[in-house]
Amino acid sequence: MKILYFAWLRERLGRAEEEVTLPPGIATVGALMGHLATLSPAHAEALAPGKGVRCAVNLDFAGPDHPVAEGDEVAFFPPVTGG
Amino acid sequence: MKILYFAWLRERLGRAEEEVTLPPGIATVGALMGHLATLSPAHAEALAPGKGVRCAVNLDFAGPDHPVAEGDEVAFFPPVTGG
Amino acid sequence: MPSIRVQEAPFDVAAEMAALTAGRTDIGALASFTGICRVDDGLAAMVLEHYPAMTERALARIAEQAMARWPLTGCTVIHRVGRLTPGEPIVLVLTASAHRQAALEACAFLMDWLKTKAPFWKREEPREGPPRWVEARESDEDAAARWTRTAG
Amino acid sequence: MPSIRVQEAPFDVAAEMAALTAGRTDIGALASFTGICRVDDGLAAMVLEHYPAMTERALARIAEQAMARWPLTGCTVIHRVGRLTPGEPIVLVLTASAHRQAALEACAFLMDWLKTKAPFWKREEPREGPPRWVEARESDEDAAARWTRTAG
Repeated sequence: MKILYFAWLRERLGRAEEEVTLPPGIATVGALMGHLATLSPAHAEALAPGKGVRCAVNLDFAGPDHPVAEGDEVAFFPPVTGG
Repeated sequence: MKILYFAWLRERLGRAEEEVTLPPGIATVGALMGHLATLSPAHAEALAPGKGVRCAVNLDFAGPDHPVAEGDEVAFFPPVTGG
Repeated sequence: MPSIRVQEAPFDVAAEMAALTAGRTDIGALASFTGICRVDDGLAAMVLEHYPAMTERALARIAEQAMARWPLTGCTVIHRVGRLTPGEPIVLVLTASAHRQAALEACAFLMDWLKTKAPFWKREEPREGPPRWVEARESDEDAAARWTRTAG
Repeated sequence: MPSIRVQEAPFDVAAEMAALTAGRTDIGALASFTGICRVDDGLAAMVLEHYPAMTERALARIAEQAMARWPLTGCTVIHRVGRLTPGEPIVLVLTASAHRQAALEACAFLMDWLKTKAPFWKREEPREGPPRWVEARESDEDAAARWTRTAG
């Protein structure tokens, strides 16, 4: 599964994207964030609850209960600040 | 006293302005309208209550109780429709 | 500070925007409204009459109200008079501010008040039949009234 | 029907207005909003990052919402990305309608939703010190939420 990072998440993790194999039992955005947080201390810090990180699954905003599956494009980023 | 008319009032009365001598006792916009209505049948019709005629005294909108005096510029017109 | 004009000539929106923002570094938001003569029911032309001595004074007061109610860096109001054909712009309102809500709200306010508190009258000339004076709409009064109900 | 663009290049407001109204005879109201990079606290530049695959899709959805909620004849949304210096325009929203309230409300709606529902992120580069990511403002969330509370 391709994971994308934007803005300060990209900077803190030192990467714009990474390939992650979805472990069994990980089926929602929230569970995926929990899994990603185990990958490195930088992940744990960037994806910690309270950081206000947002998610999009297949190019649509998605809340923590949104399903994720192998083959999805999942992006994590801070609250948007355009306009 | 100079009286100005605009839009359909001007057309119905066949004049853009006229000089009127303020009779004694006429001291408000409402009283002035009543007086003007006596000048001709066209005045009576154009200035009749219910026509929604508006007034400005010395270039500011003025309600029926607004004072008028010799030397004022008084204008009557329909509700505005610019913009 | 507001720029107020009543004119027969067309206006240049881009030039007016440039003039309003020129030399300023504190503008984050620029809102505009252009009113256009619409082709309704076989309209051939629209004639805009006004009360010359009063018009700029009324527009200036409305603009001052907007400047007092919102933190604008400036605003521009241009209203055309005379004979206009369908598709021609009638009125332009520009508002500039540090923040978008002030600019957008003030722009709506200026149009609502201009529609009800500035001495202009429209006469429509249909392609057939006699000209007719446009009647004031109650919805314009309602729109204007909302700015007196709110703290603004 | 909406015209949506994400680009590094500047935009030409007058040309966009002309394109939106060209060949139409049913437009009585044209509203615009231009967001401009403000000179705050020694800002040298602003860098706008986005999520390219998602951005136009998100903007198109927001514009479709506006078209569904108000009787617009059309709308234009242009958002710039990349490095912008103070005074440069960042975003343009245009809305056209027969009536002014639809154009003005839809313009405000588009900006409020764009601020909260389109994947852009601003990084400020101060004249001195390290760059910093702009933080989302609660007031933007509040502004966006008002459109879900009203029948609109």
